[in-house]
Amino acid sequence: MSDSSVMIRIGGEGGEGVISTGELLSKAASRAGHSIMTYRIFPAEIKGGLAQFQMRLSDRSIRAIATEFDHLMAFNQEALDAFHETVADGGCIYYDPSECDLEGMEIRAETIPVPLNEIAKEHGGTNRGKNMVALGFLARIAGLDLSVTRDLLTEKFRRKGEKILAVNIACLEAGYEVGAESSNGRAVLPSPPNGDGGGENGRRTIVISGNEATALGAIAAGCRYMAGYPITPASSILETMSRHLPRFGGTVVQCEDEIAALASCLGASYAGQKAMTATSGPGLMLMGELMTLASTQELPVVVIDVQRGGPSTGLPTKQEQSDLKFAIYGSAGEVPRIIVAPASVEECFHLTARAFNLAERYQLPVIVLSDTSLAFRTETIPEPDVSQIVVENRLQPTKAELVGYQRYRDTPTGVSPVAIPGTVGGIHIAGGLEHDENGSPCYTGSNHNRMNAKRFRKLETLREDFDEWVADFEIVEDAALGIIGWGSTKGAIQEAIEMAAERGIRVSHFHPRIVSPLPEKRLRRFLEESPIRKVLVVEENFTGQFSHFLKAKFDIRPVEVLKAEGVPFNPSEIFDAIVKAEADL
Amino acid sequence: MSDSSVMIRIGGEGGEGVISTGELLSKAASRAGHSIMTYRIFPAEIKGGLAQFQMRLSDRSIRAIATEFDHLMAFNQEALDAFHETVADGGCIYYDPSECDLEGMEIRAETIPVPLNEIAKEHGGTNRGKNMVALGFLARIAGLDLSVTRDLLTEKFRRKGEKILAVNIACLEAGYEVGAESSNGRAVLPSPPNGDGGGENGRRTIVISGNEATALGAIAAGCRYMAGYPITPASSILETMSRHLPRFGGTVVQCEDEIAALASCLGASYAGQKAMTATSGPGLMLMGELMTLASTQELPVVVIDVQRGGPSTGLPTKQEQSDLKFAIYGSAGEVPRIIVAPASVEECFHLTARAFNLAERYQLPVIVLSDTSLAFRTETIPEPDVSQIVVENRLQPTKAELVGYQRYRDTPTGVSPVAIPGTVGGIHIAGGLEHDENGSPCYTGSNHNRMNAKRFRKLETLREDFDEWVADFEIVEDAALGIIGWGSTKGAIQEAIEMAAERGIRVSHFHPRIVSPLPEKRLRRFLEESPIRKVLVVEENFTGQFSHFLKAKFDIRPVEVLKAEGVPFNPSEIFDAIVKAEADL
Amino acid sequence: MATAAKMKPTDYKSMREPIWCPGCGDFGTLNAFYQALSELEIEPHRLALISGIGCSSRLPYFVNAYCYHGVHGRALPTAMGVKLANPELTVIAAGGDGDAFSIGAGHIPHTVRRNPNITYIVMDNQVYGLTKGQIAPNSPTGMVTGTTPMGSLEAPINPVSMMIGFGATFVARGYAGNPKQLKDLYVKAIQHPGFAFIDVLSPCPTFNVNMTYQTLRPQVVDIPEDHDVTDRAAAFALSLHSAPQIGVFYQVDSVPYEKRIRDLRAKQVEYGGQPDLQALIHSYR
Amino acid sequence: MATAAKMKPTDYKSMREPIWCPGCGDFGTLNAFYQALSELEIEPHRLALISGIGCSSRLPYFVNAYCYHGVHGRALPTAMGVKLANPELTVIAAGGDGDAFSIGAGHIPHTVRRNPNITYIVMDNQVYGLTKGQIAPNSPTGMVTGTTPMGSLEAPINPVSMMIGFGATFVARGYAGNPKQLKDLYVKAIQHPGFAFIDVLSPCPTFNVNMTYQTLRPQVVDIPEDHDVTDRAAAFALSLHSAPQIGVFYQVDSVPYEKRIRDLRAKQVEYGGQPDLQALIHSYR
Ligand SMILES: Cc1ncc(C[n+]2csc(CCOP(=O)(O)OP(=O)(O)O)c2C)c(N)n1
Ligand SMILES: Cc1ncc(C[n+]2csc(CCOP(=O)(O)OP(=O)(O)O)c2C)c(N)n1
Ligand code: SF4
Ligand code: SF4
Ligand SMILES: [Mg+2]
Ligand SMILES: [Mg+2]
Repeated sequence: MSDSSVMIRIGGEGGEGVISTGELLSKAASRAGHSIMTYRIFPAEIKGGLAQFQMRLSDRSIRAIATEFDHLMAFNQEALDAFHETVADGGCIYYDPSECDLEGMEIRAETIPVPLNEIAKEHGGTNRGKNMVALGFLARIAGLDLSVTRDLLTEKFRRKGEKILAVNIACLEAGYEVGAESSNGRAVLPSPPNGDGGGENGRRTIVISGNEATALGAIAAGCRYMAGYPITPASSILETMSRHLPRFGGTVVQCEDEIAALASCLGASYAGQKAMTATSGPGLMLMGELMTLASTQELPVVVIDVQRGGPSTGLPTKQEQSDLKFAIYGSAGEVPRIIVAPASVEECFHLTARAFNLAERYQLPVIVLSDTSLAFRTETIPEPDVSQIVVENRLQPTKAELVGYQRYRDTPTGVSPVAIPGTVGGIHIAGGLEHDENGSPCYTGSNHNRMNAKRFRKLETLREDFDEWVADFEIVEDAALGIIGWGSTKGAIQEAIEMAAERGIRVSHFHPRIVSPLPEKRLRRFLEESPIRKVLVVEENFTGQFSHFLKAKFDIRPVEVLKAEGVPFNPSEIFDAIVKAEADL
Repeated sequence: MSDSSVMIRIGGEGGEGVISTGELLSKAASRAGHSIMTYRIFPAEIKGGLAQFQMRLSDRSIRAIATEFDHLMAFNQEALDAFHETVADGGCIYYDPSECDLEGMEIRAETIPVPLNEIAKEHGGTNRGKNMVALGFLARIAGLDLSVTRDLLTEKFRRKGEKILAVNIACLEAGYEVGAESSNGRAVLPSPPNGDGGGENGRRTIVISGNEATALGAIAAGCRYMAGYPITPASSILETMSRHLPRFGGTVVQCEDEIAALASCLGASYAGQKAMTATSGPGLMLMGELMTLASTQELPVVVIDVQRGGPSTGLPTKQEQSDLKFAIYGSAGEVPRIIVAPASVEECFHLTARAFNLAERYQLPVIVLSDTSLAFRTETIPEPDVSQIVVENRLQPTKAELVGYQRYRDTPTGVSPVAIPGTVGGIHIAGGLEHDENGSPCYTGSNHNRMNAKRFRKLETLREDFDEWVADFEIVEDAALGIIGWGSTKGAIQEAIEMAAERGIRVSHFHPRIVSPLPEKRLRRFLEESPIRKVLVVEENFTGQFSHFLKAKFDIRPVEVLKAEGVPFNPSEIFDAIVKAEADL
Repeated sequence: MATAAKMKPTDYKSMREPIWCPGCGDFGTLNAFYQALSELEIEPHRLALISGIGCSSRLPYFVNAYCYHGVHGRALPTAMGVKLANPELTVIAAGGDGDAFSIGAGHIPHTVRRNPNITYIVMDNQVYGLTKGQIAPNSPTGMVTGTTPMGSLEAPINPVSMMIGFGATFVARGYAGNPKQLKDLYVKAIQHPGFAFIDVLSPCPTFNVNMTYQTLRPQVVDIPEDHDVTDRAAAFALSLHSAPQIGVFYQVDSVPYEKRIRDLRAKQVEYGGQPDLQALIHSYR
Repeated sequence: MATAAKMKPTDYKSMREPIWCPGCGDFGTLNAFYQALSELEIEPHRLALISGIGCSSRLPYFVNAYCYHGVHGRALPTAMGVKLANPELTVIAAGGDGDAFSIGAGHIPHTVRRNPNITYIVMDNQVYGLTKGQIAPNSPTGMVTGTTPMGSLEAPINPVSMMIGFGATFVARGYAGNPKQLKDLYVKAIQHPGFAFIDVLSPCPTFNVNMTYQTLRPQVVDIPEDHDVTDRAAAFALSLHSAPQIGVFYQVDSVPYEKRIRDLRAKQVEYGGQPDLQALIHSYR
């Protein structure tokens, strides 16, 4: 870990407030101007037991998680047992002596007792009070200003009444004081560069999870219909939408299954609304038939796939990027689709919004390939400015076009104007049988050829329209190595490239936003304009899925850097691969 | 068309017996020792109307259909109108003058009136009698012995009583006589080389459709459970199984949908039975989640996918090879599967039987990619000899292995012995969560890696086991061109290669039986050992699906010869592509 | 909803000719439907017809309306999406017994309990027509078809009992051979403020010789006039009778789903304030 | 079926410890199940347990039997496949209300009308446990969950009425808080020669505070002794009562599917001759 960041872990009994302590601490840090990234690893079983929260704080922007901790706060013995070994050399463990017994334990790190329960009781607090003590304590350890944290609490507890607020603030302050005693000299963060981060002036930031960002991005793009079926790790998108969308005039339905969810989205889209569903691998497979229908009917729809560990029920709470090939190729028969992959929590917001625009513009289903690591982690991101979000709507027929209206008119772009039910003169049938320009069933070879060409032409149009935007890439001069990655691995790749640069190894990086259709022109330029001699494809799956598609299109035989272990890449793992590739050049 | 074959088309009102006339004629020709191939093109709508039957007869073996006819028998005006233009120069049209009026029609071919109705009435027959007249007439036109046809009728009508039989025979003979008058000098087939084809000695042949052959192949391999849901063009597999399987002690269930069908097959397989389902593209998509489960649980199962024209409901009664990418890549998360593709009706039998063996041996789902053109056509094929069919059964644990039994033991082949419920000591759980060797859920990275490796290792084992058998190929010495095809295009490719050879163009041909995993060793030998400078990949889809997979694995950039027009390739279309490729060399 | 010029039944015909076999019950079903639309004076551009796959599911092609011909078995959730997205439209789902009760069976109880204001017309021929004659879930035990050469082994679904079991708020059965009554049932169903189900006996002469106009005519009976359509247990008992009864079995008042959703929106505004996306985003500080 | 040495309930425990939350109703469900298996003396290696996905669907892991943990919602067709492939096995499907009535809803009427001899145990907690608390199809209207922050808008399914509507031949409701009666219901259900359904009220204290042992205890009532379990209409009426009744609602004689299939096989042999595959192939000459 680079010096400027601090890793904190909190552990305790599920339901004891471990998560809320962590969330408040990370918000406070963010408001103080730090960057934060938090993440959680859930067991696949529900069972109460151990809860934990991890966070990384830094005065610089953070791009990946880390696996060694500087500080551990253990609420109970179970947490102490489970996590003390994850504390790095020179790190420190805080524990509540009324809950933990260190006798006979071999602990490398320094240990400091913090009587959470006792302090809380002294200040009139009970269980929640204890969390506030911990919050105050850790805020001080992290070097945060007391006032930021106090303001946050005030906002949060205002509705609960003066008395509760006062007790909580008292506990917070007491914890802060104890923290001051314990923190002398220890890994405290330097002051953030933008101390006014959360304020009305300066850089405005929010702390948000990938799933929440996805939901808000959808609302920003004009999504007004969501139907879904709960599934880990996608459920919180449906839940976030349920909380907010109706207020914006929208509709959220928890359906009986994923098939019904997508079917109803297609109905809503046909009726003119922007619609989406969110699921994970098992649900996505159930949607295959309807996804193919949508492409054939040319209906815009957005499907969020929050990937998790497969195969089948697999590792349902863990990380994997293994749905790509299904997203691209999961249709019997041949239809175009668009697949985008957010690389960060911030992109979960913006790329989801763009996904709606793409769906509307090309009248196609768009799959957003998020994943577990993005879904559950929270990050400090610049607060999206709603006034800056571009919103596109599907092409509708002009008055002239409504005379002898042809729903599936074969146009140079492949896109045909679509009449919304209720439009006089726009009556048509949206069907899954092969049809002619009028939508009437038509099974001749020439018509099938023509309609296939029309539908796939939209992807060509897309390539033209978005040439500049399809991918992020950084060409490092004279780099002999190039890394291609997609989705959530971006941060880890960037950190690895920085580590390599420190060692004098130059590496270029290509990271597409649209992963299908492949950004051919851009990628060719990346491969051909720069003197790259070896390409590494980095992805979190077992078989090298993106690499497969690259190999089919480009004359490259990349080094596949793969990981399928339920957890994201550590930057150092990618760094090791870089070093090895450089040695083999 | 080569000289030694004759093309006949029969057309008339649906339900008038057009199909049965054609079926009897083709059987008679086959029993006489000819090769036959018949096919039908259905409208996607049910509506009565026009029925038609097409057949090709030859004294040599037939590999592909043709689109120009030597003889047309028109039962009514509609058939005459619709088909007279499909008769080749020098061909002949027979029509019933009581039904057809040629006045004002421009017909190129010779026309001969055959008073079917009148003759039938003379001999005491009504509607069916008319078909028998036509049958006799065409039998004579085709140069068949009267006795073979008469014997066939006798077999067929024996159960219906003396009287009906006598009338039918009388009509047949009368038709035959009229045919003798009309046939002088006209495209009659030479005598077949094995005149005793259908008899007890000599080459035994049967006339069967691809779907029927698939069903019988399954029974031969020991399939005793089939569950399905009707869908064109797969329904007749379910129907054929319903007719026969219970007698063999098996079970056939028409389920509520494709999901239930495959779920129940997995249940039956878990209980130790060989199970299959049959569907087409839309149904296959619904099965995606369960297919992935089967691979994870390591359950043998066979899924027949009779491909039809997509996308979505698409061209439901037409030909297309467009489910390949879904068959291979239609799973979220990563699992191994095996895909085989029969190239002929004969292979529908044998490859389906082999599919069960592969499923049992590797404990995996096997998809058989048949298609509409194979499903509906009938062919003369050598009668499969049941005693020669190899039947494999899944590996079961030994007594020693039942002590501390591990269902998912990690073995060098990837295959673990599986206990059938009812076995004492073999109790285990077959689950879709990632599991350890005991089947207990286990989410560690190392276990996931290990189990992924174990599951995929089975494909390596398969490549070793079946190196000789994975593909058919013919390397022509000094050929600069090579064609790679898969599935039902084989015959057309072979005919095209023969046409090219006549022009002095040499072409090698590679046609895999197992299309996934790719037969890498064999294909490499094909590409590297022979001096092929250009590869053509021939397939009936719009996007070049098999080509995509080849490009990802091999350093080839093939010429894609694609057709997605609802009908199979004509050999001449492939021939044209060969000529062009040769010119561009 | 009324148009300036009164719409005639023929105004609801589309330019496409039905592709059904001669004698197919779906013709009668369609004609009664034209009549009902005309009686209700529904404007074609405000009418949305949603179907799945089957001979009967082709019905929308022949109606002058916004139509959606989706995949097999998903007409109901699709229709719900249309209705929720635009409650102004009159939304009607139509299809066959296979589409509805076999592959689509899982969607029915859930559509019922949500109760959106859509009408569901099931053309019940007790067989799979389009795929050329296999048993349907409501085929009688023993029926011989392509997949049941020795007779089917399964008990038939009773669509009406099932719907009453689910708690549907409007349940009726019609008969293609009684177009006048059928038209009335359509009118009542479309006017019902919630999910309305009509099972229409619609013979398939091509593949089902057991249920034809000839066999049905002497069997069908009108539901007794004194039947209390609001008594669920009585409606259930009535549905168990062996002779096919036609008419309305059950109808009770109901608040449609889209209305409850509208109320929910108001409640959320009350609780969470006027919609202001920037403020919502800012609350994640 | 009897073993040499009598099996104790604990002999049916597997080596895996339940992973449910403390206080979960599924513990009671499981214990009563052990008791029933022991009373019936079912040999573990002849017992097949099939489930889908959910907290409750983990039940097979804790039972010493051949087990199958499939995907969400497909326990019934899977169990049918197991039973038809090997009728000697005692086959039991188990899962949650979401698994059964939501994603799995389409399979229920069809399993009912085929009527294979399998027992279906649904652990009914009126919520989605495993996915951390969303409404289930049988959650009461107004219930507040993650996906219904202002209360759900939908009417609940009544599993018992629904099953009686489908024509199931054995329909009962049990309660995890009454393990003795629950054990008896399991025994009866397993002994029933056909498809037997038991709705088990099994609280989820973690995600459903509306239905707990505390709220249920005063509500549940036994089905009146004089209820005629063979009267379908009466059973339906009883199922509509507001207080949760526990006991057997409906049970009638039935011939299981696997028996009808066996008879069909004999009939085909009678009609088509002894099985001889070569002769069958040869008939395609
Ligand atoms: C997923 C899927 N499975 C199967 C089919 C084939 N299929 C088309 S229509 C149909 C059933 C038709 O029966 P019904 O719904 O009763 O309509 P009918 O033709 O009798 O009016 C089936 C099985 C399909 N189109 N899609
Ligand atoms: C296809 C699919 N969709 C969604 C899920 C996520 N999922 C797992 S269990 C479950 C519902 C659990 O509820 P229930 O069946 O009532 O069981 P409980 O946990 O309450 O016992 C859901 C939605 C999944 N595993 N697969
Ligand atoms: S097959 Fe039956 S349902 Fe289909 S159009 Fe013909 S008569 Fe009607
Ligand atoms: S979440 Fe509910 S159903 Fe699941 S184990 Fe916990 S208490 Fe039981
Ligand atoms: Mg039907
Ligand atoms: Mg539940």
